[in-house]
Amino acid sequence: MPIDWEPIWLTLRLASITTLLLLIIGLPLAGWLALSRFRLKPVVEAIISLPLVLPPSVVGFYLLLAFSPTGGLGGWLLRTVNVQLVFSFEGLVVASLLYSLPFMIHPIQAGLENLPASWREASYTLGQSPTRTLWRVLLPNCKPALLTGIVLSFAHTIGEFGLVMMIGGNLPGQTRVASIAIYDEVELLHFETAHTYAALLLGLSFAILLLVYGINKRVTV
Amino acid sequence: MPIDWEPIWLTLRLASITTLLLLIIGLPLAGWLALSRFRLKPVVEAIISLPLVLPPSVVGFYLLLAFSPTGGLGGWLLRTVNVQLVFSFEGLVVASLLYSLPFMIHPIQAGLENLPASWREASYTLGQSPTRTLWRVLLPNCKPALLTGIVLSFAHTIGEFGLVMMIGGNLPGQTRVASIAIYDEVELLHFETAHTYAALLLGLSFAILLLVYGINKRVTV
Amino acid sequence: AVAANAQFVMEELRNAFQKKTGITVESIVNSSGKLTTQIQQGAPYDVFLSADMAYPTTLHEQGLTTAAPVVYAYGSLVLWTLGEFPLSTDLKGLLNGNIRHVAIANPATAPYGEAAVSLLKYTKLLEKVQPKIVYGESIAQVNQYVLTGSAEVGFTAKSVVIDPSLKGKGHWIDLPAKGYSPIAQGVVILKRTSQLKAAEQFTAFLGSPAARRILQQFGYRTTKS
Amino acid sequence: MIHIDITMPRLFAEGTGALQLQVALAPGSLTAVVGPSGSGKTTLLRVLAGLETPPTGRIDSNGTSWFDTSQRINLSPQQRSIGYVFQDTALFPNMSVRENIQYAAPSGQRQLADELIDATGLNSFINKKPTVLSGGQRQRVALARALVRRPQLLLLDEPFAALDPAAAQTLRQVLLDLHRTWGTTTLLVSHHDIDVQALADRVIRLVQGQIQADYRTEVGSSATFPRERIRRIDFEETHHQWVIETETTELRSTNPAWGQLKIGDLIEISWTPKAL
Amino acid sequence: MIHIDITMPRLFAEGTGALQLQVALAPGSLTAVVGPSGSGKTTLLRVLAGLETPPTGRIDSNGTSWFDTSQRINLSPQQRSIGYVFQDTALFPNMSVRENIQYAAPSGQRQLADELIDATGLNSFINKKPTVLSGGQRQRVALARALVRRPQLLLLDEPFAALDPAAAQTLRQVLLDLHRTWGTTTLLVSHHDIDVQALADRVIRLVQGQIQADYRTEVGSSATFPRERIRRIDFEETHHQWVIETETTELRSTNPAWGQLKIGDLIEISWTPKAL
Ligand SMILES: Nc1ncnc2c1ncn2[C@@H]1O[C@H](COP(=O)(O)OP(=O)(O)OP(=O)(O)O)[C@@H](O)[C@H]1O
Ligand SMILES: Nc1ncnc2c1ncn2[C@@H]1O[C@H](COP(=O)(O)OP(=O)(O)OP(=O)(O)O)[C@@H](O)[C@H]1O
Ligand SMILES: [Mg+2]
Ligand SMILES: [Mg+2]
Repeated sequence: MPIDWEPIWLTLRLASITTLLLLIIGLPLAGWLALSRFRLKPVVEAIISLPLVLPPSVVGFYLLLAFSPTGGLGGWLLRTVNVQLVFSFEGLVVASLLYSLPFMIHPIQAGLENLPASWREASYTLGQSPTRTLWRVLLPNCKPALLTGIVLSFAHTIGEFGLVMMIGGNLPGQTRVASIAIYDEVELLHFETAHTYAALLLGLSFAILLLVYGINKRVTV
Repeated sequence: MPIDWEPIWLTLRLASITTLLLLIIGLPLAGWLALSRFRLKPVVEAIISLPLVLPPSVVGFYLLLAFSPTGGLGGWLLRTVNVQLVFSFEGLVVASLLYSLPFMIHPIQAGLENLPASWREASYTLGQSPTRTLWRVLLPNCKPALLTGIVLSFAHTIGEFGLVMMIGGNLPGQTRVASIAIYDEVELLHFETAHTYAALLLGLSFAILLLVYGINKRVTV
Repeated sequence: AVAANAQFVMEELRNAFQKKTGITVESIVNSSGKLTTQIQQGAPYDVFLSADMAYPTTLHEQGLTTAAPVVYAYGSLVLWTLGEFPLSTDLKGLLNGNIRHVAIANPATAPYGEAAVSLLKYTKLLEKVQPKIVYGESIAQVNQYVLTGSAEVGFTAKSVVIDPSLKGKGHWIDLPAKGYSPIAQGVVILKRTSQLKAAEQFTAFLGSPAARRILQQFGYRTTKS
Repeated sequence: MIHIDITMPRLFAEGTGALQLQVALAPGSLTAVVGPSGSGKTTLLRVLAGLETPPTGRIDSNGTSWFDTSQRINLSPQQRSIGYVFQDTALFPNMSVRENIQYAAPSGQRQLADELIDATGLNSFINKKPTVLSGGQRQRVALARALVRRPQLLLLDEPFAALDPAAAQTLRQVLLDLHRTWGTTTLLVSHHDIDVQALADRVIRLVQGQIQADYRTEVGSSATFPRERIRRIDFEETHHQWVIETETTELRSTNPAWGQLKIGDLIEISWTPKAL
Repeated sequence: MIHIDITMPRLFAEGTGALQLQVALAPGSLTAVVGPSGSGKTTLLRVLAGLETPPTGRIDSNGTSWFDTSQRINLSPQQRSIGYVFQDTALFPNMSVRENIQYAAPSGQRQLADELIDATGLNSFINKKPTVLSGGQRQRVALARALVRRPQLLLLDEPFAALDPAAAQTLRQVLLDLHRTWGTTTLLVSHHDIDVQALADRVIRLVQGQIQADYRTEVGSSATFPRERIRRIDFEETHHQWVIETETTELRSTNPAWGQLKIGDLIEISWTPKAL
């Protein structure tokens, strides 16, 4: 049986882009949460974790409501920037971002909070802004936490399926990622094909994770 | 419309038990990963994250194969301890454990790795075993990381659905957790009921998370 | 165990059956494929109402059922929209430029999707409509696409659109049964059942006039044409 | 002129109390803060740096208000032109020695960074990470780092504690030279009389958060007694005393401990004023 | 008797080299290790504690082999009956002072923990967390904690560096008393001659990882010159010299710096042997 590689590449692309964007969004947000003494911080922390407690397909349903061209946000986006979030790769990225956010934020925030206060203080007394302190001093010193954030986000995005299925519409080459392809094969009781896909996905992911952990070990030792 | 509270309690029970068991399994495992200098550590680390990269329903499918009474493991369990893991609450717990394991392990391991080496060394020179060092010195000093592990595992177990649906079989009072109940209502296009369930689940989870974060703030300040 | 598309009618059938026999029925809803896998692994279900014949036939061939599957109804396909688009049975309306997305169930896994595709082929519109098609995991997801406005039109089951809770939500038309083969809904009793008698009573009930009336109310046909 | 007038509640060894002081530091002065462990020396530095906020008080540097509870002014540490050498050095583990020092250097000031590396004897280590440095090496990096921005006020928390006498002497000289060149107002926390001798022109003694003594010393190194080698050592039987001679000093003592000394040994005399 | 014979490659200020030494420590002895910053003092303590593993060598304590590369013996730190006071104290932030000290106390030895808390003057702080302690207070907790298990070998890395002279003196006395009572073999890294004077019966001087000098001093405190108050201070015009008199000593010097001293000031004389 010939293997369709497209869903696998699509998945890796989705996971890479999502993880990258999550890093860009997540690092400042985690930094802010770790450094600020804002009184309502526990509320923000709780809100970030909330999407997790709903089943992905239900979150997908609500996103569908929000993103659909007749919905407020979706209509506005369509009119102003001509971006359509339902049934498109962009939509998958946005949905994955939202859903994987806690996996990026929480580990990094925890890592930052565990660093000795004197590093931050030393950087401040050296006239450096909290932002520069975050990038140059604090984040580079919590590599294990960063790694955790990256690995969890990446892996979780690869495996995410309910959400992607709902928002994406299973379009080959656009939104038909590997998790959906496997799912379809299982539904069809084509277990052989499903096994092959699963093995491929596992193998690739294992290789990527091993690489990441291996590099991490090299860097930190 | 009367609300069926059973799925919600079932969910909270499942999430609490899973989180508790994950703590019991996860703390020593994370400690071992953080402290040992085992050469194949990256392999173990990668393996722990692997279940994540498969769609939950597919993991569920493989677990079904493994747990089913006709399968090797399932049959053995049934014969020796008379426990049946498919279509039972116990099965859900085992499946959730497996799937949420990385959310517990990774943050805690990262937290431990970020602690100053001298604490561990000081404890060793005081004649204390690695185990006692872990429990009395290291873990109490990475509370933010512990919190992250607990919150991510708990929230993720509440929202998990594909796996639970596959392994659990949607049996009321036994395996019909809230995520499945909401899913069913959405599928039935009973949006009102779905909204109510979702709001309830969100509200409860929000309260729990807020409590956790609030307490954490109290404790660490 | 009930396939996702039959869940609306199932509630009604369940009530009627219970009134008649006093036996309570618990329905477990999931996709036909997943239910089939679960049954293969020993799920504790008694009767399986599938959305097609293929899955129950597979189960029968594996010796997991008491008898070959019986058709208890035929589903029929409708075209549904929430917008103002004119719908016609020749499906030409789908070419309207304001229609960006046409939702159908995954033809590989869902019989209603398969039917929709064969209808599109029959009307020779498949190639032109293809770029607009989005696939739902099942009929249920197609319904959600249509209801949220994500897809302007969708092919769904008649049983869905005539559900009272959806009254007044958009409009729909019946599609001619010429272009697709009616969607046979099979039922089987599972060998592992502990309540063989009740199960048999229930399958018998499905063929009774009372059940047929309910099925027809929900847009099913009880004969092939 | 730096005016300080603060009250900061703290728990001291003797019970709850407050760090409470009014001090004016002359421009270019080098003031030593001495006092027993836990008397509030580090707290004072932290308050000046803006790392702790006292409930009431005022800090004013050359006419700029850094902190004033009555006017609700509280400049951040970044806005206060300070250099701070932490008691635990607080070096950044991810950066090499050079990077630690250059981290805060204004882009035009690379040369100063290099000079400081030279002056602190860190040349062989510029590319090493702080974790492989010895305690004393770390302290030197911290000092160089704090000086690289030419702060208005330099705060030093026991910078010589982890240095051996020779290294400390070198560093004291660096500090003194830099201090003379730029006239940075400096506050030095130290336990060691020799630092006070060699560096400070004023000594403030804190006890339980209060100033117990505040006096001027002769400026700088002229006040120290250089180490000198013993040229002669004899026991004078008549007076039962040891006679020790160095280049500038003759010493006679009945303390038998002097018997251990040999010609060529170095002696060093330090002193503590009566008031302390 | 503790026999040490190790080689451990390290980078020193002067380039790559190795910590290389052969030493035998007599039971109950108190040996001071001195030497410039980065000379390998901390590394030596870490190797003895089992926190670093040299590529070749042998450590043997009272007949028990702790480490022997030829026999592939390498006891873990836990198995080595040691007490270690880290240069950075390494107190556990989650535990109060009392808990830090009791953490390692054998269950029957609560009393010893309490005695140590008394002796180190930590009574007012027993329920405080280390983060709110001053540097000196922390150092005292670390010392008490290391002593609570009555180790065979006590390793001290600059335990007095952060203490003011009075507190250091108190603690030195505690240490000396404990050392006399139990005769724990002790290795003390220090930069301060006064520690060496007051405590050590032997001094090993490391330079670039090699023993540069190794000599005995008179045992214990008899070897120190006590601080003494100035009783008389005069300038003798004839010889152009200052004459200073204390209880045991008379000092004559042409150094003009003496002019600053007043009657009642304390003076203290420390010395460094020629060999260093
Ligand atoms: N964050 C804090 N909260 C409350 N009390 C504190 C805090 N930090 C320090 N203290 C207390 O304030 C007092 C002064 O501490 P400080 O660190 O200023 O002393 P110090 O003079 O620097 O001592 P040392 O010479 O030992 O470093 C101490 O008794 C200490 O217990
Ligand atoms: N983990 C390490 N790996 C490699 N080299 C190291 C490591 N730790 C220390 N060194 C180097 O070994 C040398 C000896 O360091 P050590 O800490 O033993 O010095 P020290 O005598 O204790 O100095 P100080 O008095 O300043 O504390 C130093 O030059 C240091 O750079
Ligand atoms: Mg201090
Ligand atoms: Mg050292």
